[in-house]
Amino acid sequence: MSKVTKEQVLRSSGVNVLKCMRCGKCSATCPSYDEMEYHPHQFVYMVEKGDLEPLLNSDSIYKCLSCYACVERCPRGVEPAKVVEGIRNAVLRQSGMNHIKAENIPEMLDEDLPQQAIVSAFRKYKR
Amino acid sequence: MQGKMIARAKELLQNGTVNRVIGWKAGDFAYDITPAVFNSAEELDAGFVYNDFCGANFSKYLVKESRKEGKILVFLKPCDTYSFNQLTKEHRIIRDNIYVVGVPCDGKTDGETLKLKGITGITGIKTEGDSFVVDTLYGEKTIAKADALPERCLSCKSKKHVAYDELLGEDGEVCESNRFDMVEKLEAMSSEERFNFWRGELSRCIRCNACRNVCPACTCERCVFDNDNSGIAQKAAADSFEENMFHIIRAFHVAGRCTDCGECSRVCPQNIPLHLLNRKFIKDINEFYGEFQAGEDTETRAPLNIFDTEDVEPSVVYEKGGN
Amino acid sequence: MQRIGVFVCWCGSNIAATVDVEAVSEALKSEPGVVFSTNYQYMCSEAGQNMIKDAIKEHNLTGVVICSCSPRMHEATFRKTVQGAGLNPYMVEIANIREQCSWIHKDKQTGTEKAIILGKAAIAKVHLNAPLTAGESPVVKRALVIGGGIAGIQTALDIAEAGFDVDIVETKPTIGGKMTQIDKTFPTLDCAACILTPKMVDCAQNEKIHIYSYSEVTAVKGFVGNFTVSIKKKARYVDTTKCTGCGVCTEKCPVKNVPNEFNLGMNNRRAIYIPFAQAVPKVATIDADYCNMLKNGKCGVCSKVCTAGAIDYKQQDEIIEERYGAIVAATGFNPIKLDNFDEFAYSQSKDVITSLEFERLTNAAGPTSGQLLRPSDGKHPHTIVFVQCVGSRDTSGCGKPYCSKICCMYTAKHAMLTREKYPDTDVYVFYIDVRTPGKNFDEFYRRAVEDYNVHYIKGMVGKVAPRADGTLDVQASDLISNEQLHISADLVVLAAAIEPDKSARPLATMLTASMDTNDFFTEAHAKLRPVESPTAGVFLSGTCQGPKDIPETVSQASAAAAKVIGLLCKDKLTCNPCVAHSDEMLCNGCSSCEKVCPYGAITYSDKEFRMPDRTTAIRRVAAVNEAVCQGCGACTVACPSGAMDLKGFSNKQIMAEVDAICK
Amino acid sequence: MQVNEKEFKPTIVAFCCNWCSYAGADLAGTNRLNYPADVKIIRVPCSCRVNPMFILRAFQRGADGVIMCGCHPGDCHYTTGNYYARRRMTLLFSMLDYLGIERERTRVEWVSAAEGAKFAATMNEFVETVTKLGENKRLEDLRCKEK
Repeated sequence: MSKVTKEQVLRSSGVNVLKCMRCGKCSATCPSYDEMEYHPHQFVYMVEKGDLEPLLNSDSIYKCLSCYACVERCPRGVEPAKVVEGIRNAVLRQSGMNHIKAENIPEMLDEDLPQQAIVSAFRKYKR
Repeated sequence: MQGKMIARAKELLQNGTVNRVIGWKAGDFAYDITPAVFNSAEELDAGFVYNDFCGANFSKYLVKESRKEGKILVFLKPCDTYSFNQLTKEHRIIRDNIYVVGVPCDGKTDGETLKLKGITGITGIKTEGDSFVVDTLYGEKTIAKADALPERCLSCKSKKHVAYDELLGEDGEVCESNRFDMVEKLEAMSSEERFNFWRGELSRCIRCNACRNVCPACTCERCVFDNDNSGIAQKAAADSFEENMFHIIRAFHVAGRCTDCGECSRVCPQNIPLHLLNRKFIKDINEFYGEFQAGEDTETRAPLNIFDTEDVEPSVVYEKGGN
Repeated sequence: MQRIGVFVCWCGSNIAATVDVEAVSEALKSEPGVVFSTNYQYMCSEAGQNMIKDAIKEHNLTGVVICSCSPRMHEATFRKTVQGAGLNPYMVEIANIREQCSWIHKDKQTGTEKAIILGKAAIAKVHLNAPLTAGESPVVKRALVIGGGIAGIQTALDIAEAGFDVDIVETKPTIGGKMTQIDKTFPTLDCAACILTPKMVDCAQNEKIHIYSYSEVTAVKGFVGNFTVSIKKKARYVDTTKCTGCGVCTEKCPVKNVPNEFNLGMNNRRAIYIPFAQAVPKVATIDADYCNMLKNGKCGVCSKVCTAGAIDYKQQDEIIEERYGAIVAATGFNPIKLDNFDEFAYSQSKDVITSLEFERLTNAAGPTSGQLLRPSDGKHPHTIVFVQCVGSRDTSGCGKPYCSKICCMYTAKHAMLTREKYPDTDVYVFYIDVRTPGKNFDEFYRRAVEDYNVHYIKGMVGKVAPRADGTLDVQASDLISNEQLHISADLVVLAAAIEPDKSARPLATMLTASMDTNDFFTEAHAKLRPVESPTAGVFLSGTCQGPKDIPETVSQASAAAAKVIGLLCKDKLTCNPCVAHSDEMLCNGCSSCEKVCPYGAITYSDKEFRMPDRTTAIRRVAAVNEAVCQGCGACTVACPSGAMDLKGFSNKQIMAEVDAICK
Repeated sequence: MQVNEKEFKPTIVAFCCNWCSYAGADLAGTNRLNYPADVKIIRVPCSCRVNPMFILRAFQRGADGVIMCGCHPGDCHYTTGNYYARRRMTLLFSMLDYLGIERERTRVEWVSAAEGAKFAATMNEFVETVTKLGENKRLEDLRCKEK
């Protein structure tokens, strides 16, 4: 497995972690806080430090609901959820094949299912 | 109408309201009608005419005339009254020294246009419905007004008099005009095409100054182009650039003041559509700062002498698309 | 033909490092009219200035070009220099070869070439310079202070102390401002009213001070030393000369449900009211939005009970005009609206309040007579959560990007006072940073923690949710212990960011004073001229310039007063001689210039002229009042005939510069 | 990269109002922010002093681009000057565009005394734009020269 770099995460997430003023409102607002080993503010801070290994190996990346409450409430516009997403993407890209296949999609489509969910499913339900 | 006008002029001279009359006088040919001042009933009888050749706008003459002794009678067509108001607003004419009689107008043609349409030997003209009936040495010729009127009359902006002391005949209404069609067409062109269009037009300019001299908005005591101290004086253009500068500066100087009377294009011996420059400013002003018609009244501030804090930024020019 | 001397400055190595100064002075030597050209290490030094003076005398110079730093830096210096040598000070032109050349170009050849062109442009301009004489304008010995809070009060008192008349314009019915609503002041815990109200009384009693309460500035004309200000005295329907402030009317008025703005709507007042007991002036005001008599002509109780006969239902707004030499802006601040912060449930629960509301709840003159009670049920709160930085330091667009500066300290004060008065209360303060720079400030904050046991928690509150049992669930992060907390609170106090008063923006436009993006007034210099606006004659006092606490506000208010006094002490101000003037022979009399002049400096009159053909003619021509004209040049472009020109920046001068640059 | 021997260097005239933009240009200098030497600044008291004649004159004498900088609307030292300037320049630029002159050769930018960085960035960008357009010929060639 090649090493995931901080730059990679910053680029894919589009977040400037230096904007963070360490108020912790992201973690204060997070509904999955108790589920997570590392919390939104820690994602931001650890990515800033380049301390990625613990995050990459933590289940926390799948505990994030992507509810974007932290993005909504952050007073500095840091967008912590996107950092979590960035780490998650880095892991998923390295882990290769997806559990669901593109050709199976048409039969999965149904009116009540948002297409967005299928797209996320590609990321989450890996083999 | 001519008869009515002479009769009314005589009355006003007679009762002392005015001491002279500015009107149109027949020239050597039926169609070369010139502005003239008439001092007596006899002079009126001898030379005063009013017909479909009487296109000249008298407003500008009043800058000098209204400063003379006594009151002068002037006959103004609807579009002339806009220039008249504009000059009143700018204190260029002394309103108290003028008696305005508004006369109706259904569009004025000129000898040159008729000749181009093959009508020569002109001895007289009259209107019949939508046509001119022209008396010629070769008999009566009829031509549709649509074919004989200059652009400014075809796209007439108003048949309503906005300033007068009395009216002869019925007053008209402000017209739905298509006068910006050509400007729009030009705007829709590419930069290159516009450049070529104007290059073709402006290249014909001989700098005779007729446009400036006839323009009722160009009444400066001394024109900047004639003033050695202005830094841009040019008696004879030293290079082609100066010609361009002349037309741009002239259009800019009358921006927000030009009533779109069309005299500049009427008198241009090279037939340059100079009104298209003025109309561009008028159209921009209407679009950027709200509808404005110079000369509509004597109070409203000129668009360049007022502002709104929410005005469009100059970058609107780049953002409008096209190239 | 002018005899021009060129002086190229090295500015040590600032210019000389990237501009070949020798080459520049050599190249400019051959320009027409240049009879002397040299370069020197520091032209602004005494030796440099003497060099210029000597050259003027020796070479009989009529014009001087100095290639040096920005004219904004040393134009005045060099004008004085040439004046010392007998030359008119306006015969100097500066070519800016430092800020706009040597400092921005790295390549010496490029820098040198550009410096030469800039020098040529200055030479071309100086050829057309004419000697100018500055006029003088008198100073009106009266100052206007806009805003009657502690800043305006202090400024007015200090100006009056120096012997000058000063007027205060205050939009509210009383002076005093925000400080009247505050209970105690940090870090000494003096009672705010005890230290403020004597000053309010001083204002009222000082014969040099005139208070226009319930009034606002509607127009400002003129310029430094000579402003004309229109003040609208809003109708209060009470004759202030007759009203004794007895307050009977405010007790008898039948309209009892008017939200009391002094207590931030936490209780009600009558339609006729005196904001609070110590109001200055202590006169009643009728709220036209609620008064039955004014709304439908049915009532008149106040008029019947007023023994002084002060009620006047027919009173109208009145506009008065007054002249001033100086104007001080002291428009103050307001807490921001919390509409963008719904996560704190401010709009959902009465028990989520702002810090200013908290002040009223603890103030003896407040809605609870100083008892700290929950607004919802009037019970004592046992757990109170203070949230810092609500809307401050917020770049997300919901709040303000700056630090509001006062919240850390007042929250420490609130926490401490609560714990002192109600020791059974648990007090939590959620902070991002605690900022306590100031005399005795950090000690104060530490006392709250160490002596009063206030729980300071590093972290932010993410959500406040009202529960069915009437408590508030405060969900917050504790960053130090890295956990998410849930606190069941009885009261939540939000330290809302402060913002400049909304009246400041239109006022700045009237005063032509500049503002920053947050609508705080800009100083003339952030460090060296902090109480002056860049607009001459306009000064800044208090929070309209930036967030400040009371001690800072008062010191800045006094500083502004000192600046005003310095101006009013002068009998005359020297005018700018670079003003517009009209060539009467060219003037059309069209009034275009008059319409665009922001100062009303242009007037028209009919004048008799000898015409070239020996007749006389009466023409309407423009004339410029040189004492009023500020030299913007708007008229010069509005003028179609070119009759209007600007001294020092004439059409020909600017075109000569254009020509020199484009050659 | 091959260096073009006859690299085109445009002539750019920048009219700057004394109170905001000229001070902004000074600040760019104080902060050592680079912008091309092709830009030469003319100081005017206010953007409303800029006569369309000056801009045409600059083009006449060989300028390839003209930019006018003033205080931000609302911040004019003289209260209203830049509002008039804004109208004048909008109309003038629109006219030049209408005549087929490249609209990118003219520009108005509001630069405050605090915006040294904006001044430098604006100039860099403007010079780049004008350099791409090349020499200003159209305004001069609007009339065919007699052969």
